[in-house]
Amino acid sequence: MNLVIVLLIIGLLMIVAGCWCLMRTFHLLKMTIGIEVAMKAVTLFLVLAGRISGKIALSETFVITVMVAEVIVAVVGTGTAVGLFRKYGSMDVRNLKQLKG
Amino acid sequence: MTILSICAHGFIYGPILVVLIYNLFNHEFARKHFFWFAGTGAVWQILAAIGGFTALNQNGQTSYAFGAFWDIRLAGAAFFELNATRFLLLLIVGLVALISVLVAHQTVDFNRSSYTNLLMILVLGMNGMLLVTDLFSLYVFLEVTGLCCFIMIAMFRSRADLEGSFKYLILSELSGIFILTAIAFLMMKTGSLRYADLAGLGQRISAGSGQLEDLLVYAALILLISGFAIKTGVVPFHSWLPDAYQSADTAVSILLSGAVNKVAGVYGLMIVMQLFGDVAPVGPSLAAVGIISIIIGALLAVRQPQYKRVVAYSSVSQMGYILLALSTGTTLGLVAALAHILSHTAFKSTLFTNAAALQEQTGTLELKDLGGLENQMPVTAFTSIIAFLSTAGIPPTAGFWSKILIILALWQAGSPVLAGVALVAGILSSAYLIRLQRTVFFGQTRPELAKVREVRGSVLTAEVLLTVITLGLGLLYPYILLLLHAGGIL
Amino acid sequence: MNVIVYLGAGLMLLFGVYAVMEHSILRAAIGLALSSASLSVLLYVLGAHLAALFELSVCSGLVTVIFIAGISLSHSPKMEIQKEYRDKERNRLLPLVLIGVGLLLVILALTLNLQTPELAQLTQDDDVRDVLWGNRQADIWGQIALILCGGVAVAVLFREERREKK
Amino acid sequence: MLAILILLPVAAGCFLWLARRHYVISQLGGLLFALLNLAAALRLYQGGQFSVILPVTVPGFSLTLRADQVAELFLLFAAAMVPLLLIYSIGFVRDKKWGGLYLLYLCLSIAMVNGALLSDDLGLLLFFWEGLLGTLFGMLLLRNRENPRAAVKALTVSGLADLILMLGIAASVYSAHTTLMSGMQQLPVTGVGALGCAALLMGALGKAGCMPFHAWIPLAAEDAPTPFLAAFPGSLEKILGIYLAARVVTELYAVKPGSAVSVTVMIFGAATILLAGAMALAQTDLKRLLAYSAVSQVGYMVLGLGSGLAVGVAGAVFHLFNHVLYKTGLFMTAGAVEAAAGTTDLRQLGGLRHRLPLTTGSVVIFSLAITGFPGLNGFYSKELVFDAALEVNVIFYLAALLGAVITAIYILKMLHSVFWGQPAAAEINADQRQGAQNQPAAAAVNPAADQLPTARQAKVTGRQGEAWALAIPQLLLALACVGFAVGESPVVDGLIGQAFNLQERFGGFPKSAALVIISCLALALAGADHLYGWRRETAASRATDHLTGLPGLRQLYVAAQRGCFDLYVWLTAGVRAFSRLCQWIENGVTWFYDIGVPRTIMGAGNWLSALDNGSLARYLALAIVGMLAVGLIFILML
Repeated sequence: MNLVIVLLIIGLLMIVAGCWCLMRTFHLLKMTIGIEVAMKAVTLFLVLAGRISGKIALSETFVITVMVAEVIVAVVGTGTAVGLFRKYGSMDVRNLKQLKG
Repeated sequence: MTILSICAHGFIYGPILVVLIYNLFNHEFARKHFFWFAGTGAVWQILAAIGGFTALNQNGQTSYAFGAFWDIRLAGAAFFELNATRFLLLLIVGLVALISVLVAHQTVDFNRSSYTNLLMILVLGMNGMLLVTDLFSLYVFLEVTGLCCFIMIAMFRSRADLEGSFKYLILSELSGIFILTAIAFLMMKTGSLRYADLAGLGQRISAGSGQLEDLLVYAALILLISGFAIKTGVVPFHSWLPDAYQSADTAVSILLSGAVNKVAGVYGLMIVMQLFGDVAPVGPSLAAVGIISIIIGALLAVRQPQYKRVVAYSSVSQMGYILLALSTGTTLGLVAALAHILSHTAFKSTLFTNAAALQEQTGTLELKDLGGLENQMPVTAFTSIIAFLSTAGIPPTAGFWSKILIILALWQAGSPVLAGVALVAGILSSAYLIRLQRTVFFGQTRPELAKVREVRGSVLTAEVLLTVITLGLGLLYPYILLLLHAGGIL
Repeated sequence: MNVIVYLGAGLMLLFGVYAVMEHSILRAAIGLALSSASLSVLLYVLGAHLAALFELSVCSGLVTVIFIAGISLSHSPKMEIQKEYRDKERNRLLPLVLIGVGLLLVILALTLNLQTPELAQLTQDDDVRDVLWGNRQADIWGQIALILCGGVAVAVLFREERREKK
Repeated sequence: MLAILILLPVAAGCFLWLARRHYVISQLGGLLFALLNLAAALRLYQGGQFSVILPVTVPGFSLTLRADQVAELFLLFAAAMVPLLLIYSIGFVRDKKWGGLYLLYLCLSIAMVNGALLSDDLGLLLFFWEGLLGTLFGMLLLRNRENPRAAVKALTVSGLADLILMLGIAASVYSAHTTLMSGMQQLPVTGVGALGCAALLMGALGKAGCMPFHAWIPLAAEDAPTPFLAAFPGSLEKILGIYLAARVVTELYAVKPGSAVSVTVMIFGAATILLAGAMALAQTDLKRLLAYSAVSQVGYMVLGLGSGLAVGVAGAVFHLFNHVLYKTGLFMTAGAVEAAAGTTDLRQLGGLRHRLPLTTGSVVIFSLAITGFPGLNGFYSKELVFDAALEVNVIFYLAALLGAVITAIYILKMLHSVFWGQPAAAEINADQRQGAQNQPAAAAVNPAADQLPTARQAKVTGRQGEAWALAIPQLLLALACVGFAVGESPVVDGLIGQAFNLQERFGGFPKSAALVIISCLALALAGADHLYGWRRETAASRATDHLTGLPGLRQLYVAAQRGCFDLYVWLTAGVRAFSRLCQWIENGVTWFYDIGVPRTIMGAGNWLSALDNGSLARYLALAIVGMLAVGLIFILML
């Protein structure tokens, strides 16, 4: 049980929490937040990988790029959620059942 | 500057240049003439793909490495690389973009300038995915591709558009998390994410070594396959796909089915297969996903109430075929997958273009409201039948040859059972397509559709162009088979 | 150093779980920001200084701003309107699940008794900027595309709806 | 040269069709063509054998024409028949609407026969063979477009024979590894070879009209014009069928006397002689009688060929030549009778010897020839066949002998009732009524289209007496009969023996005096029987009634009436049963496709669509389950 394993476990728990958020909450923005939570864990994994393999600078560049992507995802997610709010007057994901087989 | 270098840089600079120039003009002008800008971008992509490939062949090279604005000779510098496979996929991207523009010319109305910008960024994202030589860069461009798609679906802002977009976004981000986690796990073992450094990793790890990193590599492979499978839209990762395809404007649906899920999904799996094909469970998991996808996708397609939804589920089913071909890991399998990607692009784009024509002329795509349009819309009906033949794999068309290749590849790789199932599942594809044809084009013309006329202009052009490609490929494939035979692959 | 790492990781998880469980969307956004801040501390301690700076400014700053903008655009800055979501949410189970999964992972790690890698020594040889501009040019190209994308997204998605399609 | 023999008839056909309105021109042109054709065949016969490959490529076949001695002999004989057939036909179809087309078809048929005789490649042979079937169908259609029962029957029955031939060709090509007949020499009759040999023989003899492929001929005798009967069942088809059968027996396959194939074929031959002869006994129509007689005579050839003996082959081929001469002649006389009297019903005819002296003269010769009266050509060939049959088994000999008796009986009846005696006017009305009852369909359809022109024809020709164009060919044929009788040994040994490379000599008066005496006794028996029947019934046309009323034979006629010996009836019944079976299968398949499969698929689709219920949580769960499943595969395989 060294530091690496502890950090890995904590990261995995964060991802589980993020997925839980995606599946079990009904608020559109909250789902976007869930994505961000999972992304935090991924950022941690990347830096940890850089430390383990001795390429911390490389992993830092990865983290920076991921952050940019993360922000854009947040923007698009929020924008779509707001658009849906304008249509439905609510942010409940259970409204999204118009499209089905 | 050689032709090859111009073409290669064109893939990177072309779309950006179009975006920059396009936004220099005032809004009204840009809105009015979006067709020419986006069309130029798409045509340029096609020309660059063909010209570049020709130049590459003339030089006798198999691949060509280059950097966009940097010198790749510096130690550790990133670089882009072109080879035959990538040229083919780049050509497909260009072709699909062109078809999309042709359709958008009639279907997209109030947000044409956004459409143009996003189309070009999407093309850039896909070009990037195809050109990079590093797994992380692949992820970055994958994210670009995905984000463009979400916005393109959502920008029409009906309830369905936003809903489809949001579902796609959530599932896509899940795949992004999977892929990034996998990247981090891989990096723990190798410290580098270049394809060259990752290749052969399967030989260096073993499940029984007792090392954490080795186990994490296997976990990474699971996550990579799942992540790209979500992007491909194969059962059981497929659920977003019909919703997104159905809700999006048809011009965008064409992009999604024709290029995005092939470049973002199948190409990713292709890379996985290339780098980690020697890890025992990778091929079988792809095959399992593929075969489930073929059958369940077709079964689901049979009962869908809406034209584009049927076609979307058909896409799920066809992606299964491509995965099945990839799962063999042989050269023939790769060729078969590429062939089917090409055929699928042609016939699926035709079906979506027909959807655009129907939507434009009748105003609906619900199957219960359509019927007997054969006489009113002869060209659409005919092209749709050709596409149907190609989907079901019936001889004079492209789909027949690529399906034959897939079955041959499976047979050669020693899985005759899968080959048999793939063959029999073809009947299911005919089932849903016959239903589609019968409901939409044959039978009694509904009185409210009596005044419907054939679509005109660019959509008609797109339909005819795609049908010519489908039939032309059908004639060309035997020649390709001969080449393969001569090359000892078949 | 290890203490700060454990602390930072623990706080990150805690704030993350809080963000997931909190019924108020505003507080959830703030929880996310705090989680992000904890992560930036963690990153700093692990030696990724520039990444830590970005995490603090971009993720805990910009992302929170975006969410708050979204919340205000949906006219629900207060917590009381969340009743409709609260009804069926079973988020109270989450800590239990997490503890279960965590225990499972710990037991797995202990029984497998794997050889785990250690953290490598920090070297000052390669600078982040050198790597970013010298080795990761392709990513920069991707970032340009991402930012363009974001720009279009803001322009398209947050626009007031005057010319609606349907 | 070889191609000329095929192209010339085509050209002639076109010419005759164009010149259909000018009787003299077409008569002269036909004569010219026929003589040219004869000259070409003669030239070919003298020139020895040679072959030519057609400049047409069909994958798998080399289209080769080859003229060897056998082909040349048959070709020459066919070419000798052509002038007679043509002159007679042109004379007969004068002023008929369908005359031009009829002549065109006839010439095309001649081209087909020439082609089939000359082709060395079995594929090419099949082409000409089927072409002949096509022209035959066209000719049968000419007069009865609305009611093409004879045409359809001919097409079905001959088509079946041709299918069997095709099977035989396929099997032969398979076992010989070549499509060329010149490449097949004495193939062994075992395994595939036996199938090939049997099927080839069946097909060839079916073309010649052997039972059970004869069924269309009597029907055609009712519906088709008389020249057609003379040309097709009378001569051309028989030449072709016997040609191929002779080839198969002597060249392609090593058929041993007494082998299974040989005995089977001989049984068919004997059955044909007896059954068709018995059927001929009961006929009251001149043309039908002759048609059955033609079928019956084929039996002798089949018997001879099937024996596989040299004497049998020589007898069969010689009998073929003789048969073609006298049976064509008989059909021509029937045509002349029809033209003169307007009917061919034996019961209405009588005493025509005064009106048609030339015809009567020739018909006497033909009749003597067909009954095998000693000294005429039919006698010699029959004795050869008797020899061969006796050598194999005495039963075959007895069957052939009985056949000869029957032949003599019905020929006597025919001769007596048509040319001697008086027309039985009183019976006409009764019989017509009866006929109308018996064959309502034929009576209902035909009279308007058919009987009026014939009646008019009768008036016209009746005034003129005998038409020269109809009489001359008969006389020539009669002369040929006599000629063949006189020059019997050069024909048998010189022409046939040389063509087939027979070692022994069979010409001259039969060596076995016992057989000759038995044959003469048989003829005498027939004469006695006729006298008995005539006295008993007081009408020549009913002189056979005491025979046809015999127990056993009567049942035979009842069975024949019901179509028990009619391959066409078997076929249609079989087809009907098969179609019913197909209907069942079809219903099952329809159910399977219309209800079974869609229900299964739709059910599965409905059940599966619970997967995609639009709920995002479900989508995510599915994706994560999918990831876990992939993980499971990894865990299982590592």
